[in-house]
Amino acid sequence: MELVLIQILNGLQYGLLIFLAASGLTLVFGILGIINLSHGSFYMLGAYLSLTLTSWFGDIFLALAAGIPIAFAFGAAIEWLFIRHLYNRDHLQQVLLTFGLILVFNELQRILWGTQPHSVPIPAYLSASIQLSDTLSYPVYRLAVGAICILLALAMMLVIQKTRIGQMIRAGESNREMVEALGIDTRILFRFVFAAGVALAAAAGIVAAPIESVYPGIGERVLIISFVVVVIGGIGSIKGALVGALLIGLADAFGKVFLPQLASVVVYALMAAVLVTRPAGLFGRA
Amino acid sequence: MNAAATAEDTAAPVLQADAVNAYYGQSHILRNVSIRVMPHEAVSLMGRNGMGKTTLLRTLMGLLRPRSGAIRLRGADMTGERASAVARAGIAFVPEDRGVFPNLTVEENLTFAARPGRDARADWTLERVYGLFPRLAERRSNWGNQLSGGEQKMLAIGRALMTNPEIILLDEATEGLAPKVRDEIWATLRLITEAGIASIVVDKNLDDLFELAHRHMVIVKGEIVFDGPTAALRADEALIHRHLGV
Amino acid sequence: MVLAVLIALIAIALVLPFFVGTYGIKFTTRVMVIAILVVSLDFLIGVTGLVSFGHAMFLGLGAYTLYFISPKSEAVSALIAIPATIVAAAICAAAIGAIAVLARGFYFIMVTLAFGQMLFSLFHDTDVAGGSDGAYINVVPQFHIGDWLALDFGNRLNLYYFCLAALIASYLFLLWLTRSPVGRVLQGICHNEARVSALGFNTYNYKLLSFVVAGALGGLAGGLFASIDGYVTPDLFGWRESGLAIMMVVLGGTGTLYGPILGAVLFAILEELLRSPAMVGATIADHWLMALGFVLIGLVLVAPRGIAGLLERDRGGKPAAEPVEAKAPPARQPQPGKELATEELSRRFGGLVAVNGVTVGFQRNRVHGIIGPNGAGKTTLINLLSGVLPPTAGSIRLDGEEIAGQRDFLIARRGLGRSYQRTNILLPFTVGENCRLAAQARHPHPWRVSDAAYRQNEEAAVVNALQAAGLTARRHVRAAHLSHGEQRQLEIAMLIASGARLLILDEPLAGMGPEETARVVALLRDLAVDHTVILIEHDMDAIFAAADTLSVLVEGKLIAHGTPDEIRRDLAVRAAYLGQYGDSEKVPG
Amino acid sequence: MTVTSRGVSRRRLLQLAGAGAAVSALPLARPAIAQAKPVKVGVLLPYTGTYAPLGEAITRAMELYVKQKGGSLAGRQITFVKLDDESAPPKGPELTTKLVQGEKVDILTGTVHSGVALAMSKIAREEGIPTIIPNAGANDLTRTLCARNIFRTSFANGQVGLATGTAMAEAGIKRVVTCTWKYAAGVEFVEGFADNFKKAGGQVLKNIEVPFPNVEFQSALAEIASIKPDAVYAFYAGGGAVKFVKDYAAARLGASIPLWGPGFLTDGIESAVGKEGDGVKTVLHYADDVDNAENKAFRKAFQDAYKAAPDVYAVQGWDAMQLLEIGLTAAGGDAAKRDALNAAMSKASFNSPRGPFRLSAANNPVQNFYLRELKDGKNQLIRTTATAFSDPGTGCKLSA
Repeated sequence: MELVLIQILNGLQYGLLIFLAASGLTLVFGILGIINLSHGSFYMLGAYLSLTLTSWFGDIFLALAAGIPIAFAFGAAIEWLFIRHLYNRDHLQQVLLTFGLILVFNELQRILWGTQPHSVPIPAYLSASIQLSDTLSYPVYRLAVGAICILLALAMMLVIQKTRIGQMIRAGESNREMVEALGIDTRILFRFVFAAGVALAAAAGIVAAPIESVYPGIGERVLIISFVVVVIGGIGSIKGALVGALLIGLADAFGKVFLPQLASVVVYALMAAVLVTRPAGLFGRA
Repeated sequence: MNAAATAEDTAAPVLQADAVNAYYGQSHILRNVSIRVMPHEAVSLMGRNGMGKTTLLRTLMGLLRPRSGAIRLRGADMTGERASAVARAGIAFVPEDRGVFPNLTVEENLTFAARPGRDARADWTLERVYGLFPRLAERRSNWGNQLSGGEQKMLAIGRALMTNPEIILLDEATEGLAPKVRDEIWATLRLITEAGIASIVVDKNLDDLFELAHRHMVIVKGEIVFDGPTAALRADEALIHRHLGV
Repeated sequence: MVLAVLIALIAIALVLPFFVGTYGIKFTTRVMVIAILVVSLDFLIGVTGLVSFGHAMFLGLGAYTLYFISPKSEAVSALIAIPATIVAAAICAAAIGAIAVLARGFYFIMVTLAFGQMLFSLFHDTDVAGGSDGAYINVVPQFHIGDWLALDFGNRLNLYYFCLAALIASYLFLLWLTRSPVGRVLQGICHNEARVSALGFNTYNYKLLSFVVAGALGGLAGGLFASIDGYVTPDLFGWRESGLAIMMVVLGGTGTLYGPILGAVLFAILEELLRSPAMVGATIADHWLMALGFVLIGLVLVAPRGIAGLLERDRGGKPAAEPVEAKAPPARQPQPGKELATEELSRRFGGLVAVNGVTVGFQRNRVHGIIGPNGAGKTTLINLLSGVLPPTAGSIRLDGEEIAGQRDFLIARRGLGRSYQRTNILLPFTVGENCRLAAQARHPHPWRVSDAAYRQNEEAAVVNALQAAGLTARRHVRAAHLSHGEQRQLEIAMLIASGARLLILDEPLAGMGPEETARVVALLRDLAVDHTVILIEHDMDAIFAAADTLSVLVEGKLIAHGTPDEIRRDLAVRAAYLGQYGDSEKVPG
Repeated sequence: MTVTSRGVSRRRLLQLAGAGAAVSALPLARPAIAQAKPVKVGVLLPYTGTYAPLGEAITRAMELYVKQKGGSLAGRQITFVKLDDESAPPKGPELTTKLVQGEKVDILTGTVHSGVALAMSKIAREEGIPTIIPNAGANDLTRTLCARNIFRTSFANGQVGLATGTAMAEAGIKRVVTCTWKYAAGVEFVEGFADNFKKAGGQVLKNIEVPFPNVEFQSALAEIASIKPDAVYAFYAGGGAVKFVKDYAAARLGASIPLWGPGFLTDGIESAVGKEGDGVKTVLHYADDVDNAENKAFRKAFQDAYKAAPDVYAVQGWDAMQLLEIGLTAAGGDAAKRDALNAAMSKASFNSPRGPFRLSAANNPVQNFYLRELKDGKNQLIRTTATAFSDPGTGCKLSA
């Protein structure tokens, strides 16, 4: 029973983290129609930004505050350089170009940060652990990551629900042409959305760095799992991404304990099952 | 209002298209279309389905790039500009399907693209739009997809007004609406015209169009076959029968 | 040009072993094996339009099949090994495809990715075959004739030429299949699945067939791949290998079959080149992955259609010459069309009743017009008649048989053909090919690889259809190059060719110029000789001229049905068109 | 131990072998060069991906050794031809072939990833080329798949496991939970461990296996906490090891359940885990502070050359060159005399920075094992737990 509770906690925390990464992916996919294979690279960017910025500023939260705008600007630049050429291209070309980006980003990472694994310190005030059983404690920072993810998710919902830019994004999702006809330059809107997607992935990477450690290729696992989440939730649906991410988090946590032999199959089997019963995902518009 | 329109007749047109040709893929949809709309003037655009009415409006709006010809707004060349630039320059578009954003509330639909016009004193505000359509005020926090067809049309018109345009392009102003709602829309369009906003209105109800607009254009197979005042059109029964009636 | 490149490639491949060392031979063997995988993937992606992100799973399945059937210390016969890898992969492809093909578009990409990853995990995490480190095949396949060792995969040259032959055979097989009746349908699905389905083909079966064929050849590639070094590893299943295969397809040019082969060659050369300091300098070689990344990005931006796109710049021929005035078709023998009747037919969408209790009969060998204002439910009505939508209530009888609720391709097979509001033809096909595909719908089973049995009948149907539609002179022009009016004519020709005896046409005259309109009206009149025709149209002049009966639909209800004269006099109809309000209100939606 | 600098490190280009760079790598049409040739050493190591730091350390040590000898061994100039194997097993055979047949190297060295090494060794056996494995620990390489021309200067996975099992039993531990990635190396490390640990009367309560390369360990930790063993034996490496050690510390399990493992659990990640790694006990065939002259000289030279401290991987690379020198000397500098070369190498015995080094009948190192404890960012030597400890070489048919 205790194990079950702990696994729920683990599943939720892991799920929230991948939600953050997947929400950017689903946003970019839903509104821009771009299959972005390089999304994992932006998670990696976040992790390495976390490494560098934390060493400069001494605190992970300052790194988060500084890292998000950096990632945002980086995302805008990438959109301008590469992604905007893809809007009217088919999915295959998007896949090819963003795969090329992965190779470039991986190599840039190697040049800038080297190949050693690194770790990012947890701030002293969050380094405590909460006693869960007589032998096991749950680290406070993990709870904090869960909280940060919830906060960022709430902030994102707030932006999307309450601000003008959020209204434009929602409008763009349902009727791109009408948005343009109302005087809003969708080129700039799209750049913003892509950059926001990059910033979200990077934010996930930044907060995850202290518990994940930072190493080359950190983004690839996140990429695949994010795609799984997007597909389960339904393309373009933030709500779907949240539900999908939590489902995956819990399935992963319980799969490991109860079906250890098939733990890595569970996630994909879940996705296949969802697609067979609901071909457009849980919250997708078919 | 008649007097105003007459006085402006000598002035420069607010919107002008010269010899515009437009295509969808291989199909030649607009053939050498030339139109002009004067400030404060409501003009009707008639023709059967598939004749190019919507395409003309979309081309004027910048949603479809003409292959040749020129489009000018108050003399400024808008040919080939993005729709967003055209909109900011002062053209608003109310599409046939209304284009209401289903996942935005009524108020959000109205405000998110709001923009001051050239003459800030006379600007359309939320209050003014709600004054025009009290029903929208009642439903301000409803989602776009919770509205009836008529309410959606009102919202689309209100949203266009909020951008404080020089001219509004209205596609199928009242199609598919209940009679009472149609009356309401026509009344509103007259108010808007009186407020000094020019318009091109597409509809199938000749009587209402005759009441609203003083100049009419008939488009057949992508060509403007008639452009003239109400009396001239009324007089041409053959034209009405051939291209507009049963 | 293309043929020259291919012949040159084969010639080079034939003599290459005499000029390069053993490494060169092995390297080229590997490229050829990958090319088999890639060309089979192109059959899926480019020909059928199914983008699989898990195609490498068949590489893995083929490789592991060879591992499983190879005895520890002796060679398995190539005569067994090669068919075994193909069959094993095909069986798995059938099982996986049965589920995967249900998904569409991006979801199909993800389902195939998921299956690939599942298989990867299965072989990586369990001990079924050596686990994560992979496993050896100690002796690769051989083939003995008596005592003579006819073929030994352990011999580099043997394997080299075998792989070359396998590649050429795979390419020719896929090319033949693509050009066969089956391939015609698959290409049709790629460009326009709805159209193909509406012609009466069960597209699910065809897509599954394509998945199995591609998987089987992927398995062949896997078996050969494992034979090169006698080593198999779970990574063969992984998404990276699948991704690389897609890269090569796109790099080479999708849908061309030969392009992806060039893509595989180019990719291999690029990889070799970029990591050789002597060729590109130490800095680039050190960061060769980045260089490769930039090359890929550049290619996407500069050559979106891949190498094949560069080779055949003018693919698709010249734009059509000026339309040729079709001669009046010779008179055809009158034949009975089909008769259609509905009773209390209704369809709801949530609160909206789009079609409301329509009872109407359409007699055979007449032209029937359906008119009504926008939103009146006309298109919904014909969607119900053709099986695109199931009705909420009511019945539809085709020649007296109930068809309400049947799938569209089944209704199509009963002789009901429909056209769409937006022209719905296969643009990359020629006029003749479009009709040929339609004619094939008379025998729509997916295992039809040869036209032989039906050639005469179907060729006659095509000739007849082209003649009836006035397109005989345009037979070899690509549909994309037709004028709008001709495209609509072609759509009608396809319906005729498909053997439909009842044609439902959605706005066949929309967007036509006056001359084109006149031509198509004449065509519609002529069609009634051997068909029943139902059409929706807004061009009142035309429809009053063309139709024998008119049905007027307003707000989902049939408000009038009769001859054009009767309709012209009907008050309710006048109200619907001339600005006087009708009695009914539209349900808010 | 490796010093890792936080933040942006200086861009470091891989040093490219001077003369080796002149060799065209294109497979097609290569003119044969017939001159008095240097001995070409093919190096197949990962320079990108997760294992890149290991590849780098091994390369550095090999180059340093040759450089110290004036660029030649046994009087023959040495040229390195390096290839990045990306730790991708499907590419293993191809890249090995490229080195052996394309580049015509005389000696083959590599690699880190066991899957790639198995692919490589298959071709090496077929070609008969003298091959030195400076890291990959797959048991089979020096058990069932052993060969006269294949040598290992690192370890067999099982060998390290066996040594650790003995050490843990000696420390009085009775009940253990093991924890590893579900892949071949992990399984071998655990099997070796369990063999010796059970022989010494210990009890393995549960094997927890996490799918590779999953690094979500919370579930495993929760299970460990619920089982409450005397100790945990864990094998992870690289980023996964960092995460496991840190998660273990964060779960406060260390206080009641000590964490043990083979040395790879903590090697190369000392600074990355920081204080949270304190108290982790590992057993390995090397420790930074092994007290012998060779180690001191080696560490100083490496530090001077690269401004970084060497790690166990560097030692393995270093010894690969020591071994090669012995072989080449015996063959009179002629790498073509493969029999002489192989024979001399398999009988080689020398002083390594890790202590006395010789090879077993299966050509796997017979070496000391050390118990270390991670403290203050260093794996501190506690004691030598086994001397001249050999892998059983089960299934190898070579005789000494």
